[in-house]
Amino acid sequence: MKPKISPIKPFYSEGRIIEQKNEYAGYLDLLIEDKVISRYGKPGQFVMVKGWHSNDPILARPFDIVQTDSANNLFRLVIKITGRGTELLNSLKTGDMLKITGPLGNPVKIKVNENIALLVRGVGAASVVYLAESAKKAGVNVYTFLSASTKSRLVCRDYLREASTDLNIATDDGSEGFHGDARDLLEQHIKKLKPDSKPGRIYTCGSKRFARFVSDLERKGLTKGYVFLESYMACGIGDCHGCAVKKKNNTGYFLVCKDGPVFPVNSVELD
Amino acid sequence: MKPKISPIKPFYSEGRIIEQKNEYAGYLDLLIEDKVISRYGKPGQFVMVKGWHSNDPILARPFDIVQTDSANNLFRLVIKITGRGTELLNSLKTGDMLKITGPLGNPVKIKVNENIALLVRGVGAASVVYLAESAKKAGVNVYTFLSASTKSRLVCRDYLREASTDLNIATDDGSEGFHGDARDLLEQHIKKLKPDSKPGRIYTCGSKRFARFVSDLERKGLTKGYVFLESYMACGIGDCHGCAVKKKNNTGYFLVCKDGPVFPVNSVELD
Amino acid sequence: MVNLNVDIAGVTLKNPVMPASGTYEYTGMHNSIFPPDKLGAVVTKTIFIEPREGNKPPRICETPCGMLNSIGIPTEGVDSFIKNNLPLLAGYGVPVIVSIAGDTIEDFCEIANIIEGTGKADLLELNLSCPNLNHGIEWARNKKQLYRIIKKIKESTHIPIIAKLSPSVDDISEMALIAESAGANAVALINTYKGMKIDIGKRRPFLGNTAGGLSGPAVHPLAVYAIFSTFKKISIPIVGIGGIASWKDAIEMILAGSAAVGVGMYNFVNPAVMGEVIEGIEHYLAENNFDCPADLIGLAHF
Amino acid sequence: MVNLNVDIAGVTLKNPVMPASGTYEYTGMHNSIFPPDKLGAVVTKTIFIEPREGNKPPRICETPCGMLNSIGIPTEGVDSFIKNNLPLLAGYGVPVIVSIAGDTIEDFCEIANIIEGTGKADLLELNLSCPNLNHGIEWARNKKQLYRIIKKIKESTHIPIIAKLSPSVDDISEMALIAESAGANAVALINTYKGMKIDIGKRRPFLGNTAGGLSGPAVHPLAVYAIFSTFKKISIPIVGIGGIASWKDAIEMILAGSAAVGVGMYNFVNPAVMGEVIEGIEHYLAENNFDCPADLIGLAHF
Ligand SMILES: Cc1cc2nc3c(=O)[nH]c(=O)nc-3n(C[C@H](O)[C@H](O)[C@H](O)COP(=O)(O)OP(=O)(O)OC[C@H]3O[C@@H](n4cnc5c(N)ncnc54)[C@H](O)[C@@H]3O)c2cc1C
Ligand SMILES: Cc1cc2nc3c(=O)[nH]c(=O)nc-3n(C[C@H](O)[C@H](O)[C@H](O)COP(=O)(O)OP(=O)(O)OC[C@H]3O[C@@H](n4cnc5c(N)ncnc54)[C@H](O)[C@@H]3O)c2cc1C
Ligand SMILES: Cc1cc2nc3c(=O)[nH]c(=O)nc-3n(C[C@H](O)[C@H](O)[C@H](O)COP(=O)(O)O)c2cc1C
Ligand SMILES: Cc1cc2nc3c(=O)[nH]c(=O)nc-3n(C[C@H](O)[C@H](O)[C@H](O)COP(=O)(O)O)c2cc1C
Ligand code: FES
Ligand code: FES
Repeated sequence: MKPKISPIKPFYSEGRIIEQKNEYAGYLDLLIEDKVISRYGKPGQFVMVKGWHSNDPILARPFDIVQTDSANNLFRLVIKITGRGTELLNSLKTGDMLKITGPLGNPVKIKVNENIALLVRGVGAASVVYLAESAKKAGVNVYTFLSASTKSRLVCRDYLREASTDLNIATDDGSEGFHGDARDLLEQHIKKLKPDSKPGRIYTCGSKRFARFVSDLERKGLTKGYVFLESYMACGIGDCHGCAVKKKNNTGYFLVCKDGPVFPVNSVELD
Repeated sequence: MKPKISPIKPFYSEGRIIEQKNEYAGYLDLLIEDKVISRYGKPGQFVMVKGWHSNDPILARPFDIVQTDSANNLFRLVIKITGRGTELLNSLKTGDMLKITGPLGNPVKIKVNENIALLVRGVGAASVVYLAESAKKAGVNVYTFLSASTKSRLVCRDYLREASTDLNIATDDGSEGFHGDARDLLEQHIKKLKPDSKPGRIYTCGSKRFARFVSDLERKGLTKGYVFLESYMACGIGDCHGCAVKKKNNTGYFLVCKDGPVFPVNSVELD
Repeated sequence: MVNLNVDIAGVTLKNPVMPASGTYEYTGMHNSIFPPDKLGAVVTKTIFIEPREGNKPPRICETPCGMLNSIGIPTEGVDSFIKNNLPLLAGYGVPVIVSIAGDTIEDFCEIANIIEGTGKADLLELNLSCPNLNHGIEWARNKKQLYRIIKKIKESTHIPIIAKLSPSVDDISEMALIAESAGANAVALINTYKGMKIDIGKRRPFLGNTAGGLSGPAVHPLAVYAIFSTFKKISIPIVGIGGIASWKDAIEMILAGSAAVGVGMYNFVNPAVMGEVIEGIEHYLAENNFDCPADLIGLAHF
Repeated sequence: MVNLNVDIAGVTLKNPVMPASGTYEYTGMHNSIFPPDKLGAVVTKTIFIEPREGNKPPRICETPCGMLNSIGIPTEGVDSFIKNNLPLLAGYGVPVIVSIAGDTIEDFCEIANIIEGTGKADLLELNLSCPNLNHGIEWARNKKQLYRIIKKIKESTHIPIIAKLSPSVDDISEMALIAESAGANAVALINTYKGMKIDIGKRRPFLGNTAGGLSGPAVHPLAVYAIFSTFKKISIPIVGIGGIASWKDAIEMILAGSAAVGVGMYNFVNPAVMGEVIEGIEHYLAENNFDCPADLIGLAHF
């Protein structure tokens, strides 16, 4: 496991909305100005965000850090509109302020000399953009497999194209890229790679099927697998013990916010 | 007393914000498009307004109808920003929707051939604009006495100038109009009037001192006095029995929303 | 086709939605916004034998996702009620539930008798749990008293009764069991929770009557639990009340074990809410292939 | 100059603000946002003798102006706590309140003894009221049990104790009186209210453990009343807990009768809230010409 405590202690501060986009229907792309996340946020980390004064809804919402730009004090979130909190965020205007706690969770460590693959679906794509970018910058090959039911749900496609060495797309209805399952696409691609350029680790997010697939790959000894987990969160900082997920073989619980959010795929129960 | 039930039964419907002004610091002037209040709202009546989806704060807020324009489906509210609800209303944008219950309370009946005086202070001015306008239209003289601590708080001054036969202003600091107490100003003016043009009724709102003054005038047999009362309200329609005010001599309670909001000044306790 | 009928103590309601006592005035302004004849039942504000003025103001106060009230049950008294209002209510063509209270067991029995005499009430709801009366809540707190009062009232009236219980007890499910064993035909859970607000400017209680009863969405999770924990213990129906603000809240109540639901303070916030709840329940049943509300009752247990 | 010191059972706190048990991890990430050495006291999450894993997820759920939790008190166990965490907590230079619980009276006494042996705890808080333990709440519900357990623990330790009581009782003020008569040096009011949410999609309880405890602003008016109604009955100090989200809520608690206050779930919403509460209390005292928090205690009664 990674260290239990994020190397950079979180702050509780304010951020200002600089730009909002609804490029993909049902998704919100927020560019935020702040001095903390833009500077200290690392791949794999997330933030807790509240953009309303009311206590109904009361809790902040967790989102992954998609991009940071410390030179301009900017960072990006990509948010799927699913309920009241994300709807409220979607109704904010440029210039509105957000309360932000972060950066939270343990950064993903990038190993130089070890290529990685990313297998993501839906808004799970948001989790890995920053990781892809950093890994590529570190000189690592990043093979990304982005999947969605249909073209218009290929969230973060452009960010991932930019950030990956190689972006491969699969849609269930064939409206873009490979017509079918991204797992097949990934297997086909990896087979074609020379042994020394094969990915040493695969990260997955956004689909239980993908997680089980990655778990199998690891069990077969093909790669190490990692999964981005989600859980209901109240605090995001390890105070409430609310975000528990089962350890493998029911040997207790991890806290997603403190022990994760990225876990070795075979350390947790993927029920 | 006036009839217990508003002659027009209230509706629960939506209105759209057409224009917001913050002409006076700390006050919000809202022009709203709707099909109910603009058409059926009468002088003396009010509406319950909620302009947010959250249940924190949960209750709608009561405000007097300041103007109506049935031809254009418009009506106006003038709101003093005092707490969370009014702050939320102040943060709305043009085009935003409000939930509105109304028109509520009993309309003030205007008697042709009976001049009226209005003695108001602060945002109490909002209560009588519509009354002044209607009375003047009905051919009645409307002597209005508008008071505030200082010039910048003379809310609704322009509306009242337009709506009254004669607008007299008093400020505590002399920054506009008469330097001193509006009660003195009123007494001076009324003395000068010929007997047959003296006001038969005085309406007051926004100050307990004014209410007691009007009560004294009535007791002296000079005019009939009426007071616009406020009370904490949950429903505005007579359901909750929350908005009780004491009847004179503690003989029970009136409900402001159902029995008022305008009361003969000597029918209630002015504690 | 969904059939919304439900049965409470032998009385058929055309849908499971009614106002909670004291939150809807039939003869007032509300009925132009939401007409009483659409309700599953009409439920009156609690009636006493003698007229009462209610408590001194302020009587209400907003709280986070709820409100406190210390109304104190102003009432015209049973005679005026029977003469001026009951006939009107009976004219809506839906079952009439009259909520009654008194200071003594004898009062309760007397008013029950008087109401029965009119032949116009289908059910009596005993308000044994008003936190704004001097000893209002005590009926629902003391096991012996609760048993005795229900037993006595059952002996003196033939109208089926609903015992409205207080949540401010060790375990409401035990009180419901006692109500059942004393002969209650149904229970209504819950009345308001005793609460208060202090004006930090004046350093005095905000409400004229010091404390009041808390209700609204804030208490919904507590009400759901009260119903859930009671459902398996009793076999009479539960009218689920507390914090309903939408059809989803009502469905939760039914899944927890309610046969019907009462909407309280949210009528003040959204006077059209009961219509939305009725429609929402109908859609939910249809979408999930249930025939009637009874098929949902207590499903969360299984 | 305002002096924020308060006295709880002979222990001086430099201000009246502390976290409610289970809502602030001293050795975690929170202390970079709000450092524990600014607190009136540090209060630990409840400790058991043996390690515990806690309940199965989902463990939390948002509700209107509040949240339900069914965490179930995961704990490292007292040995690890004493070795790895207590020394750290004691190092902050503020009084240490260790919250303890057990399955039996003997467990409580044993853990009290073990903690006392370290010489590092200033106060013990007895969690007699956790709704997420099998019989957690029963201690605070049964008068005889409550008396017995406090009496026994008092006999086996010299550390002053705070009895943390449950609001899910007939009358919490009576339970507080019993706690006092059994020797408690202070009471903490309140723990969470038993509540639940049902997932209407799955038609199952939302929480993994079926029901949980409700806390947050939603319950603040209930907590204020609990304190107000208890204040005049007892002479030991009250630690007021429940729904504090701002300094104003804390002032209400003190005016109702609390000597100190505990901030719970709002730490999750605003991790800087305890600092804001301390500052707000200081300003309020200064503006209203009070010398110290003790001058405010229970003022709403007079
Ligand atoms: C570490 C982490 C990172 C995440 N990153 C992203 C991201 O980058 N982009 C994105 O769109 N979503 C992300 N999510 C999911 C996102 O937090 C939820 O979609 C969001 O909280 C829903 O809020 P709501 O108010 O719209 O929904 P509601 O359903 O109204 O929320 C009700 C409650 O449930 C919680 N909740 C609902 N869905 C989820 C969920 N899937 N996971 C955790 N809690 C949930 C909410 O936080 C809230 O407390 C992430 C979740 C976690 C735990
Ligand atoms: C019949 C009637 C007509 C009114 N007309 C106007 C008007 O035209 N313009 C205007 O600016 N104000 C008017 N008021 C007062 C206005 O309703 C309050 O200022 C407003 O409700 C404050 O809301 P808030 O959320 O900003 O304040 P908060 O103090 O946060 O409100 C908390 C609670 O107290 C209630 N409340 C607070 N102040 C008052 C008050 N003075 N009267 C009644 N309830 C109050 C709120 O409605 C809310 O329920 C009227 C009040 C009544 C009863
Ligand atoms: C203003 C008000 C008046 C009430 N009056 C009565 C009453 O007369 N009799 C009664 O049994 N309950 C009365 N109640 C309690 C409600 O019927 C209901 O039990 C409670 O409010 C919980 O429901 P809610 O959360 O939906 O409001 C009253 C509640 C409110 C808010
Ligand atoms: C996530 C969570 C965990 C808690 N754990 C404990 C605990 O271990 N021991 C305890 O006595 N109380 C515990 N409580 C109860 C709080 O200490 C407090 O009494 C309650 O939450 C009410 O305060 P609040 O409304 O400010 O949250 C917990 C509450 C929450 C929300
Ligand atoms: S969200 Fe609170 S411990 Fe993880
Ligand atoms: S506000 Fe409800 S009766 Fe007047």
